[in-house]
Amino acid sequence: MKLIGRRLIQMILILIVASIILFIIFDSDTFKMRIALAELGNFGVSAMDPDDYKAWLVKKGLDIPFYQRFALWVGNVLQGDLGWSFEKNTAVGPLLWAALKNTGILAFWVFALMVPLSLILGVLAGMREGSRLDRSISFISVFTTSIPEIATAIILTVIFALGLKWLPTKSAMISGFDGWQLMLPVMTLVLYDFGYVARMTRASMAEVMTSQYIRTAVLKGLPYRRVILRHALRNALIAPFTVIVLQLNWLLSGVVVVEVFFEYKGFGKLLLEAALFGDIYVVQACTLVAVIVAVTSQIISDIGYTFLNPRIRFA
Amino acid sequence: MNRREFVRIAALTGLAAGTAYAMAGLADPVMAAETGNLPFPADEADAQSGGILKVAMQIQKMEDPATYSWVEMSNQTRHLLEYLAMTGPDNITRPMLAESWSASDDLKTWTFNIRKGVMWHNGDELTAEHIKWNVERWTDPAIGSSNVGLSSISALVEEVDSGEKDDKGNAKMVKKLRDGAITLVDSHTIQFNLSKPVLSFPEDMYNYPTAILHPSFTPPFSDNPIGTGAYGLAELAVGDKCILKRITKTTDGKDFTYWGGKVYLDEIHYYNFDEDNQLTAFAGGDVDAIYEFSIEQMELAKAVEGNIIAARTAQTLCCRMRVTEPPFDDIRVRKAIVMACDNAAIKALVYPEGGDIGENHHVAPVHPEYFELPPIKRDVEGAKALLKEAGKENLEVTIDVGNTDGPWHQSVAEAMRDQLKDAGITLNVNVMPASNYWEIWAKTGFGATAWTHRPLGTMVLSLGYRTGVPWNESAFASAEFDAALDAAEATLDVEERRAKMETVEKILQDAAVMVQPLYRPVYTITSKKVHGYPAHPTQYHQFNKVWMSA
Amino acid sequence: MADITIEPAAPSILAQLTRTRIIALLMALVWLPLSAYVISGVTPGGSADYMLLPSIPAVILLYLIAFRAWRESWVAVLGLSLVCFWLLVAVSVPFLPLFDPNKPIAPFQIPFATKGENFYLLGTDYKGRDILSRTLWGCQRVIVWGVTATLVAYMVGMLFGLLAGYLSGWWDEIISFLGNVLLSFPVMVLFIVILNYLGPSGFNIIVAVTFASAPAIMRIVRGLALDIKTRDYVFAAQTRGESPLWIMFVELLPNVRGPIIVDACLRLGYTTVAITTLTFLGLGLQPPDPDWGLMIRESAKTAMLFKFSYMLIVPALSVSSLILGFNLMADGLREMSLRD
Amino acid sequence: MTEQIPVLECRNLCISYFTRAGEIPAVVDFNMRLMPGEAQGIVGESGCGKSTVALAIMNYMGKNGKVVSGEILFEGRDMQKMSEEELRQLRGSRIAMVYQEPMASLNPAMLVGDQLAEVPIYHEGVSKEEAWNRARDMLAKVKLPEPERILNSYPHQISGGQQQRVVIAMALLSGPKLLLLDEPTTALDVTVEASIVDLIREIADESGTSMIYISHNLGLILETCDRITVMYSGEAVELGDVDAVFDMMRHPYTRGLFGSIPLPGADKNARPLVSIPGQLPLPHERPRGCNFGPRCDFFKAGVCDAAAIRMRQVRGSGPGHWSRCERIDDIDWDKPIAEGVSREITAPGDVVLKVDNMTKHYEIEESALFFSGEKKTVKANENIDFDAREAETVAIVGESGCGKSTFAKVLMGLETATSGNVQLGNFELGHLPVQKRSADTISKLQMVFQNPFDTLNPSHTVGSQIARVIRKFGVESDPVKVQERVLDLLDTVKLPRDFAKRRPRQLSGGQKQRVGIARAFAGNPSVVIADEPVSALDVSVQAAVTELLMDIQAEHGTTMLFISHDLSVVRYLADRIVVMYLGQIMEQGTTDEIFSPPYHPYTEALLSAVPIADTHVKKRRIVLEGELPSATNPPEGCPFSTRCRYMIPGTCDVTPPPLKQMSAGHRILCHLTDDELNAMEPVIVIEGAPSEKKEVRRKRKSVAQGAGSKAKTQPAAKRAAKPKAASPVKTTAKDKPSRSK
Repeated sequence: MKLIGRRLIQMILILIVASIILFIIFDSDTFKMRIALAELGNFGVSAMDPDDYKAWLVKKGLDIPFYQRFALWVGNVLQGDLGWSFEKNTAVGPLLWAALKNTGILAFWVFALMVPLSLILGVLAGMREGSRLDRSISFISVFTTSIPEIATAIILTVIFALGLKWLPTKSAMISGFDGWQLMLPVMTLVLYDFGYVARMTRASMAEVMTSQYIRTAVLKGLPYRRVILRHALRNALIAPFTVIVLQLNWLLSGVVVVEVFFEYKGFGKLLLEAALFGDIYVVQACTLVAVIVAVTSQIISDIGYTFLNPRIRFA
Repeated sequence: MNRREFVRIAALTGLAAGTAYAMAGLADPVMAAETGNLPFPADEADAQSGGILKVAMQIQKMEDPATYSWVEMSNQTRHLLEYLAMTGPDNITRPMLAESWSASDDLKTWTFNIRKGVMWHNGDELTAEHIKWNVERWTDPAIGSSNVGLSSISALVEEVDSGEKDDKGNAKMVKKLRDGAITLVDSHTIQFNLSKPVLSFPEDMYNYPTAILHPSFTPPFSDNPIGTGAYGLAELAVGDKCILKRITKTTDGKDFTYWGGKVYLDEIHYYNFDEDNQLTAFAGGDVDAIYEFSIEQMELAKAVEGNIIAARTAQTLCCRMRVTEPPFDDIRVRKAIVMACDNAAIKALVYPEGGDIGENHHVAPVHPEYFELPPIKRDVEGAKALLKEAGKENLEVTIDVGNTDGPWHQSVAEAMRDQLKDAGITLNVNVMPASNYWEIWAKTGFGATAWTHRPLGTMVLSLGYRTGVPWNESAFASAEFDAALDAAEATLDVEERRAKMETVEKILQDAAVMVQPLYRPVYTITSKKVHGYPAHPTQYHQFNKVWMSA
Repeated sequence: MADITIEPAAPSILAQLTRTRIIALLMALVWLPLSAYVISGVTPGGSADYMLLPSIPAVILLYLIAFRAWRESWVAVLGLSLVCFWLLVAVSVPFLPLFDPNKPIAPFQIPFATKGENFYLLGTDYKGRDILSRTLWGCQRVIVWGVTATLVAYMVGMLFGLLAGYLSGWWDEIISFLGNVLLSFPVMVLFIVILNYLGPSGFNIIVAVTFASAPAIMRIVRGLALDIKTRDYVFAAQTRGESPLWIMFVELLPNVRGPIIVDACLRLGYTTVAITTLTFLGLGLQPPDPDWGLMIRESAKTAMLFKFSYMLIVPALSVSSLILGFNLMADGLREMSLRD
Repeated sequence: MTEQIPVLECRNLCISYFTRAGEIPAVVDFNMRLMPGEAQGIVGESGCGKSTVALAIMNYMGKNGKVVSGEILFEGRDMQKMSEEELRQLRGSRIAMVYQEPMASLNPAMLVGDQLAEVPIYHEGVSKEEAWNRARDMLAKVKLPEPERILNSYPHQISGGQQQRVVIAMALLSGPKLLLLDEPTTALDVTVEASIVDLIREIADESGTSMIYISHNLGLILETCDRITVMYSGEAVELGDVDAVFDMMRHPYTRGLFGSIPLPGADKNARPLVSIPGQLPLPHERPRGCNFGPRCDFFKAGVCDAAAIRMRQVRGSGPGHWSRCERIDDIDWDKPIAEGVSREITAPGDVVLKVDNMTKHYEIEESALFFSGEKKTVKANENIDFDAREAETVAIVGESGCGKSTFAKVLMGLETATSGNVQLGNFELGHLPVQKRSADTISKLQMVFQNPFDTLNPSHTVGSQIARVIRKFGVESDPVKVQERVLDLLDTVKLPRDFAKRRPRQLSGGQKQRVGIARAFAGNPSVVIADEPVSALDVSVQAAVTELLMDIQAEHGTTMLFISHDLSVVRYLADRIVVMYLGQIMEQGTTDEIFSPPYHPYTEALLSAVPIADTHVKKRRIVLEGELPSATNPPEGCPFSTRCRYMIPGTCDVTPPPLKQMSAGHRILCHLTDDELNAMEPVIVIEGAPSEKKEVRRKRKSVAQGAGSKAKTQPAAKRAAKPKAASPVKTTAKDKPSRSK
């Protein structure tokens, strides 16, 4: 539990450092100008004289030095107020929750498909290292992992949406939730990610299968099923478990390109748009979420690792 | 004077459009005459009521219509808030909330007759008082409306000492409405007394931030949207969607009747899509129409089932040279650059579909007072000779490009680079982010600046080329030009004005201030179900007569 | 991606290979002209093209050498072949009979189309630029920026990894904490924030990749350094009174190299993905010079149609094959190192 | 006896591994008959195929190992012909195995109880409860304290010794007919090893289970087995009754092996060890004919390399004594092995190194950026007090965790002493970290490291590593002279000069150790610390390296601190011995003083624990109880009090013991009175007649005490990977056989 405490304190430190850096970055004139441009239009900005611009900054609250804004922001966040989006002209909170909800749906399906698929394939491959099945599975997983998400997205879109016309091209879901529109993004992410987890599972399983305690179990005269299910799996799944949990963190990166490509209104799209706009409070909130997810997944993976691994649990 | 011009003048002088068309002997298939002085197209015989029009556009916020900065914003409220005048897809401005208008001979007094029986969404009737309230509001320094910059409104204000001092201790001046600038003649007649002649008063009244608000308005508009249009705001989520629905009841419970005749659509839905993605959203069947697609997407658009609509505009790119910066202070250098460029070739390369060739004087063929000068010819040898004369052989210059209106700016600059090479001129294309470009646009020696569409050519020239005006990015200064432009602007009659424009255009063209290769078209696409979709040069959405077939 | 665990044992095949000075020389012969060529942004067609000429035999020689060393692992050989193919393309593309990659000729020509006397093997894009030419030229930018960024990330990551691992104590605490801060950001968030701040360009991609990759590299190197520093030869060096710098760079660094090579192959793949993705998102390399991510970006808004999907598929497959090459190489090398 | 069916019989067994490089024969023509109740030892160096035999018996060869010909009969049935299911039923029930690494052999994620209970559940179908009960009983039988607690523990929660007992219990649970023990004690500390060996012997006596005991340690085989098979390079070279083989070796390799281990009679100056020249051939590079031929003194071309050599019965010995020597009848076996060249005794000179009350404490805390955990003090060294004279060899002996390495670090300046002094000559360096020492001081104190695989940087050539030392210490700076000196040093350590250009990877373990020695002596040191320099090497190589080290020492008159856990080696080469336990010196004195009474109780136990491969040696059996305490939490009073059989409650566990001066240099740290100490009997007695041995063994057994002793961690010496003959070597080294192809 001390570990968790450490992690939490580390997380808070990271959050503070990260958000100060973000405030400094977004304090730059370029970003303020970018907000002005988006808000007032090209000619609007060019028509402004420095005084007008200053007045505009005052109106937007952007004239305040970043450290004061940071302090204010921290205060507000602690009270549950994530700030105001310049771009979307709304409170950041609901905006973020809506995006997170969408990404959550996406992530749920990705995990629901990817975890069983990669674990089963990984275990099958690792069980008999070097067999034809193993080599096929390994090659397939290297192959799919090698195709970047953007390419997977393109290939799937070309095949299923443009070619066969089975699935919609985009996933903007403008008329409410639509399962069909979810399929391409989910497929893309699963296809890209499962290979990685399957390979980790395979490596872990293969390592366990060559371990001496498996030899002990076999030479104890246990049936093969028992050796695999009771002795090998438990140990072989420790590493994949942590990898899977850490995929949560990866997913936050991975969804950006998929969401942008498919126009899916999730966390990644929100983040990219906000960053390009210079929408500091949205970027801050997204970073907050990202870091919390990252650290939480690390904590979960630590706890899970400890829980699954008696060597650490009872150290 | 051709017939089209006549209609325009008629409108300018306050004649009802229908009448004007009739006088010009036009069949008037587009404009309604019989429905009595309405600015909208005629009702189509087979038009069907009902349906939802889904449009892909960037969804902006709806704060204060007087300070709108994006066309998209105004489109979101265009069917709620209406204007005194309305410029149609044909670039002709007709009375809208005004029934008619008239100007004095010196163009210093404009009288507007406000349409009777126009009902606000809260049940009130529109009066001249409301118009006065709006105009006063535009001129209120506290509001900060860009309308003050319109030549019409600026002629209503004066600069006064605000009583405050700026940093340097100079008196801080603010613009305030002049006393007596607005006179209410009666409940439905309003008169504007200008300090200088203004030709474009009606056109200004359809500038997108000049929407007429109810005096009860407090920003943001989306919180209490009261307008005179046929639609009301049902839902707004910035960056997501904007849903408009037909108004049937006023806020005080009465039946709402719309002054503008029949409208067909039940609802108008705007969905947020980036410009790049609007066409793919359309192709995917998510929406029925889009705000705009770029020339790069033309082939994709052609492959999608739908009606492609190309609007002719005065939107352009001025690759202007600042005449005070070396080497452009030498007119031979500027001339050589202009001569070495082939505008027609650039246009054909960059905008093969639609659009007009630019003639380096910033008056577009769509402008009513456009005077057709002899076509300009590329003259590489002449350019070389000029450079030799100026001692600037192997000239190397850099053009700043911000792609503020899309990547085609860069394509233009690159095409110029290739052409200038023939004349021995090295052109470096310095691409920078749009926001950076707007910081230097008025200062750089050689820059590619996008100019938007304005209904009259004189409007643009006044803004950008008069001596010392703020937007004079080229630092062009010519008393001769200013005088010629004054003369043109004081002429209400288009034919006469056109004649005067010859001098104006010629002076500017000969000064070789800019390479202006083209006027770009604006493309949009609608599904086959959509009928009567307007091809407006400034992408103003006028959906009153749009209908959907089942 | 999360870290990949690397077997700490130095694979002898790798060690044997990297030892050869010739290989280092050949690599330099390929790398220096190519990166100079791309980074300086010289206009193709000039005399600068000729500086790539010696790189062509160097690539072929490298391929043959590596092929001989790795021939027992078909996985590694396949990966090597893919990577060397693109490398060969990168150095020889100025000499190939291709259209100017930036010159609009005839838009929307589908593959195998013939228009006038021009034949378009892979068709043309929306501006009428030859896709084959753009794809082949594009690999130059992807490879050069990808590898350079990875190299810089490695230099930084290894330096800090050695400092943290060897010096331990406060050095380790501080470096590891900073590493954790950076690692806590999802990679894409980090990329977006950095590139958004610095502005999109190749050099800034190097900075962003360094920020994103160096912490992970640092961790690996730190782990290796922690392991290696318990070895007796380090102990011997310490008892000989060698300075920490000498120990880090002479005793530790060469031995970190082995496991790092496998990781480097994987990371080259990640960096390539990152560059392509960032360019697709508009944060990476800038138009008009060809680049795979850019080709995807441009085509995704202009050619989302089955009949024009070649514009998307060609760069997508190109980038995938390069990454596949890197990954297969890593896989093969790891397999070989485990076998020995 | 003749009517009995052997429990296991291997007939002409050939086993090969199939790799990409082709077929690699691992075991060739192996024969063995194991009768019920018999204990068979298989001994040999690494790579000789002994473990392959064990795994072949279990029919667990991995995917590329295969029995090529011959058969393995278990109770008369050919195991090759059994189905998977039949095999499964045999494994763990009729045949059981105990492995080298107990920790790795137990599933880390399962309770010990579950792992034990599986055996009866799956072989006898008993209920889970019944299975647990049996497991509990069995744990008690292998003398584990608190069986209930252990059943409910995970493997990592119990000590290495206990783990091995659990593995043994698991093997015994279903009363196997055959027990395979594959180096069961190699990973354990000496005193723990002794107790496990004791247990194994007891089980064998009680249950009548047949055993195959695989080990590289001849002494262990002697202590546990009835019969022995000596293997070399995939072949059994000699087999027979233990006594017969030990007393009447009839194969040159067996003789060589015995010649290279320091037995109590050996003396470093008068009768140095004789190493076997050359090294083990790689499996795919075996010579024609006799595998040992190239290394054999009796090699005769045309005879030994003509054809594969058969096993021959040894005449004049017991019926089961066979040897694979073509010239068995030509060799005069009674003639002693060629003696090593004796050295002149160099008399110890002045005190070179003086350690005065040196104490080293570590503070460990849970390091974190923001949390400071509790600080714990580890007393790594406590009042170390001894000196070493010029040309003298001082051995520091102790088990893992005794503080040997910390002591070395302080000497070398990687740590500074907490208190006390270390003086090199007149120069105080206990508080001087290495960075602050002058090159001269540093060069005077050099070290030879334990692990040959770690001692050289794999990235640099041998020559450059030696040259660096020469330059660093300012011996030479001119490149040509440096190079000369490097070559000289290579000559000194008897390595070919062209080794200078090689990389460590191309060297065998013994060669690397030689380079390590060359490097240590490059700066003309006055003191060399040798930290278990040979423990990771194969027996036959050990002798050569040890001899080399001592030759150079004698030549240079260098003082040597020899750190070791192996008392036999220490006895052979040390002038004086320092025995350490938990950071403190328990006893120090000359070699003779240490090896004869009075003893410190710990020394006594340590002496008894060392297996000696000599039938003439009689040992008193003392088995230590309890576990090695943790250095972070040492017992109050005497550190050894928790395990001492002389422990005086109320004194030893409370008061730190006094230092007793037994004679001039002989000091013992103990509460026992001088009388009590003097009354101790010698642990090791060398006897004349080999025939008494059997009785000796019986007697020993009755003395044997089982106890749950614990090794905290495995000894450092064993951590190192065993030298692999498989490293790609292309050498023309002296200790490499010149092969006829």
